[in-house]
Amino acid sequence: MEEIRFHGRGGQGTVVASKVLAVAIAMENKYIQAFPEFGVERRGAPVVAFLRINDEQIYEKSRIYEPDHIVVLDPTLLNAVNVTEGLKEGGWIIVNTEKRPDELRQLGNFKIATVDAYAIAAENGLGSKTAPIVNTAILGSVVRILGLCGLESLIDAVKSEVPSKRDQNVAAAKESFEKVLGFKNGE
Amino acid sequence: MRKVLMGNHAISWGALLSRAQVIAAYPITPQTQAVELLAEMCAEGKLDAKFVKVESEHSAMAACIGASAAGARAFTATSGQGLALMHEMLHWAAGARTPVVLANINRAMAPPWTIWTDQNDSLSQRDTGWMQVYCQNNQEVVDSIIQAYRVSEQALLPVMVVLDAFVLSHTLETVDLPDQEQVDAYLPSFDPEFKLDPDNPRTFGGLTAMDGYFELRYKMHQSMEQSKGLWEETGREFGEVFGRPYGLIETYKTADAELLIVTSSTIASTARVAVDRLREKGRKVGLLRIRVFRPFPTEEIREILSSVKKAVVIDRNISYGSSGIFCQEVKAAMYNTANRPPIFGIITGLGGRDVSSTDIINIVERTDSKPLPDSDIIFEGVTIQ
Amino acid sequence: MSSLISREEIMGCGHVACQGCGATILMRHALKVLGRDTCLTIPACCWTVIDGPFPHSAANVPLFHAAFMTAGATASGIRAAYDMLGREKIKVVAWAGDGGTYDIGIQALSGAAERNEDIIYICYDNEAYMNTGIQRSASTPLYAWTTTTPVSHPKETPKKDIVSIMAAHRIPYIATGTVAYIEDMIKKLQKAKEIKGTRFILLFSPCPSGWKSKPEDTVKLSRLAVKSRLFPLIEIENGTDWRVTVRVEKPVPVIDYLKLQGRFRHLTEEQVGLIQLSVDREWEMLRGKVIKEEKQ
Amino acid sequence: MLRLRRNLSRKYWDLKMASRKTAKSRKAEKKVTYPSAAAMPPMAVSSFDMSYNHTGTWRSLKPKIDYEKCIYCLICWKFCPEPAISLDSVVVKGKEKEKPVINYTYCKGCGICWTECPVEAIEALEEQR
Repeated sequence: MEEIRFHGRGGQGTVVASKVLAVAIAMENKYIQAFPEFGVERRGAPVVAFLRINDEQIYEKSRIYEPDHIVVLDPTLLNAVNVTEGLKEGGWIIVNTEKRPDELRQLGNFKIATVDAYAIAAENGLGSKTAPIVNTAILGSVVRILGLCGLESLIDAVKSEVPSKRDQNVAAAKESFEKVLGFKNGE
Repeated sequence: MRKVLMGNHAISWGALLSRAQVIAAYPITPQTQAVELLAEMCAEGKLDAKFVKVESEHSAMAACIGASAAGARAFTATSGQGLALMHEMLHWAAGARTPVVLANINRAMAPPWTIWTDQNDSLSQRDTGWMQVYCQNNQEVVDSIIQAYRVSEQALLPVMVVLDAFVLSHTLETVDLPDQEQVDAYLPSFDPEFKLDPDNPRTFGGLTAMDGYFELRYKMHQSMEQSKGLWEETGREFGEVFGRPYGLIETYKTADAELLIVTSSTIASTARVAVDRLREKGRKVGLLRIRVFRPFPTEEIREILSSVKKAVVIDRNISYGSSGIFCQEVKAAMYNTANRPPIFGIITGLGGRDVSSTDIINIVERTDSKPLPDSDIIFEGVTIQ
Repeated sequence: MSSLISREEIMGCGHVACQGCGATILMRHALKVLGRDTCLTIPACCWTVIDGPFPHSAANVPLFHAAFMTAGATASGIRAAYDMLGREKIKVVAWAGDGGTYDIGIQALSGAAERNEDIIYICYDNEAYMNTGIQRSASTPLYAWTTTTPVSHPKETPKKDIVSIMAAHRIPYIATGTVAYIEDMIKKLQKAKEIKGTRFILLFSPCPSGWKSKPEDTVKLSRLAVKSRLFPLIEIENGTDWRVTVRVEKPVPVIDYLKLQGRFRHLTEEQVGLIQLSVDREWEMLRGKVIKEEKQ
Repeated sequence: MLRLRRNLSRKYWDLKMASRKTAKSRKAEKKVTYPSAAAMPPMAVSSFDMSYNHTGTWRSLKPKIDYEKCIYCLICWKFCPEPAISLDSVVVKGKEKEKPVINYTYCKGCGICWTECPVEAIEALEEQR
């Protein structure tokens, strides 16, 4: 079983990101469980979403305290919340940022991947300039780094789950898949 | 067909596959996506049903009762305060013997305002004459709604399919959607013997003097008792057709169990993980999940509990001044039996507080040093000092 | 006159209404107009009892006894079922008292009207909770005695204007009717039958037991209510087109109506005067809304 | 699948269909009390009319129509709340008329008929008991 936690801000599509990834993974006949941090989501406020992936049925129904990997949709959250809380040693942190992974060594003994999802989202006209919607623009990276499912499944999931700008979202996911930078701390 | 569905959408799909004909519902968090999808399904013609967008839950149930009495398959969904507002009509639906199916999302009662889960809303409706099924995952939500209509329309008693707020309602899970043709074969269309029909005009629910009321209530109880067999049969045949059998209860590793965890809903799902982890430590622990709470599976519970050394009942609900409600029922079921183990009654997770497998292991291990509970009600996880 | 009235009796004998019950005359004629292809739903009210005990019924049309506050909602559900079952022709009729309409049932009624449910909602208005033993309702008139508005503290507020409330819903048809003018009511129900959507009919229903009047005065009282302009016979289309259907040329003083009823026995001359004033004022307000007055 | 449907329907629903009766509201000589719970329908559903309830016993004054005075206006019939006045057909002065006939089994003696009669053709007599 793999457990992933998503960090984002209300309105960025964090919950949608976890859902699209869940649908993509489920297409490959795995069991998934995806849920938001239960509560009232408010625009701009930090939000969390969770994803469990398993080859068999998932019985644990509690929230995720010790995720295997973390996905951060907004770089400013790195300073605002403790995104690595409970993260298992050796887990991946996949961050939307302009920075290179080695510039984020301070996050700790984790594997770090970065992608400039804002740029990808903006190029593809997703969201507005001030509030780009980065969910698909980070998922390509997540799929590439974590190998949870194939890019084709992700693209199919984007097509079925993202209500508008389908082609642009697919393009963003592909671009993200290509452009992600991976780095293992200490190597 | 495998789909990724949140519990709320599982509700809508359950109603669609059951070919509900009249839906009357009022929105309430955390149920809203269920009615939104149903409204969409009706508007797009995917579901051939009339959606009555009523002005309250009380009216929702009243409309369902009217529709059912007129011979249509009726469905509604609600939660917490909404279910409480329906209370009068829950009695009405059962007393009128209208086989309405209701999905209730367990939401803790206000005040203070809360939207998270516990079971006090549905358990407060225990004595209304509704059958109650507590689901542990979204698959079971879809499957139980279909089974609910089959049992309900034979027993002529309404069914409440219950699921946890957020833990299921807003959680995406992999769900295998039954095939419509197979569902149609499994669940014949609703054709009640007595209905509001100008060709055979009858009055329903007229004033009943002391000569009849008692007998009618006796018959309600009798139907409730008989429905145990219906649930077993319906669940077994569901397994034959769809590959997922169901029963009144579900057991896990109980054959050699010395200690038994008894619980319901999603805590039961998580408890399965706890059982596995405790077994890894060499503990002989088993799990009994109470799926159908009304009718209460007394015989089944007796059979399993009488062979264990200790039982721990975990309740996500409370009867103030008494104890957990499942615990009361389990104790009552065991009282007139010779071999009854000590029963520890645990209250936890009220207002949606998270319950993990680690929490359940802690609960079990805390009973280790005790042959008998210190108290009839043990709070787990509440910050007292 | 009598050619308007169907000779077929649907409502059966042996029902348990009080002697001289206005609501029973109204039901008898309503069913004659509505016909056998009708389904009734009745919330808690006198008719809950009048119809008779299980397993008997005087209705002779399908009847669903509903919870007090649910007439509008129950009717909506029955309507939805019939529409789904291809039985659109069956008329769904909610038959409720004033308590179930003005008070506890107003939410469900308002909801049904706002959705413009294809139902006929008939309120037989006897101006108090008669079935429970004459407690005041929102329909109880100014200064009337009831068991909860004793003569030392008679009702201090006027009767709720339910017709205007319903008109504000802009439903296709609203009408008032009463026993003494059965032909007027029949015509209105015939008209209502042909209209789709929510139709609201308010029937003024003298109650000898609750009004402390003589059973034989039931028709007379309903006639005086109209002739004094206390209960005008009107119809409203789409909530906006108001019409008076029975024109009252020279109104009788309201005291003629009041003095036949024990519930007004305690009135002072001043109170009678104030009632007369309120009747006159309401009539003027109605005239402002009316587009046409018709002679009967 | 069709076979399964048939099997299931036989198992669960045929029994119910077999017990289905086409009984409409039947006349009842007296108040019906079911002998046992088993004999009762599952819910309080009516199967009988109210004809057993002879409300004529409620009466203390008995209306009597004087057909000499009667103008066959049918006002008494129109306003009867029971309805305890039925219409018979008669020929009066060569014209076919509908004649109101009081059914004393159900007349509660409310007095509306004698109050509303425009020609005072209905008399209220003391009930003899």
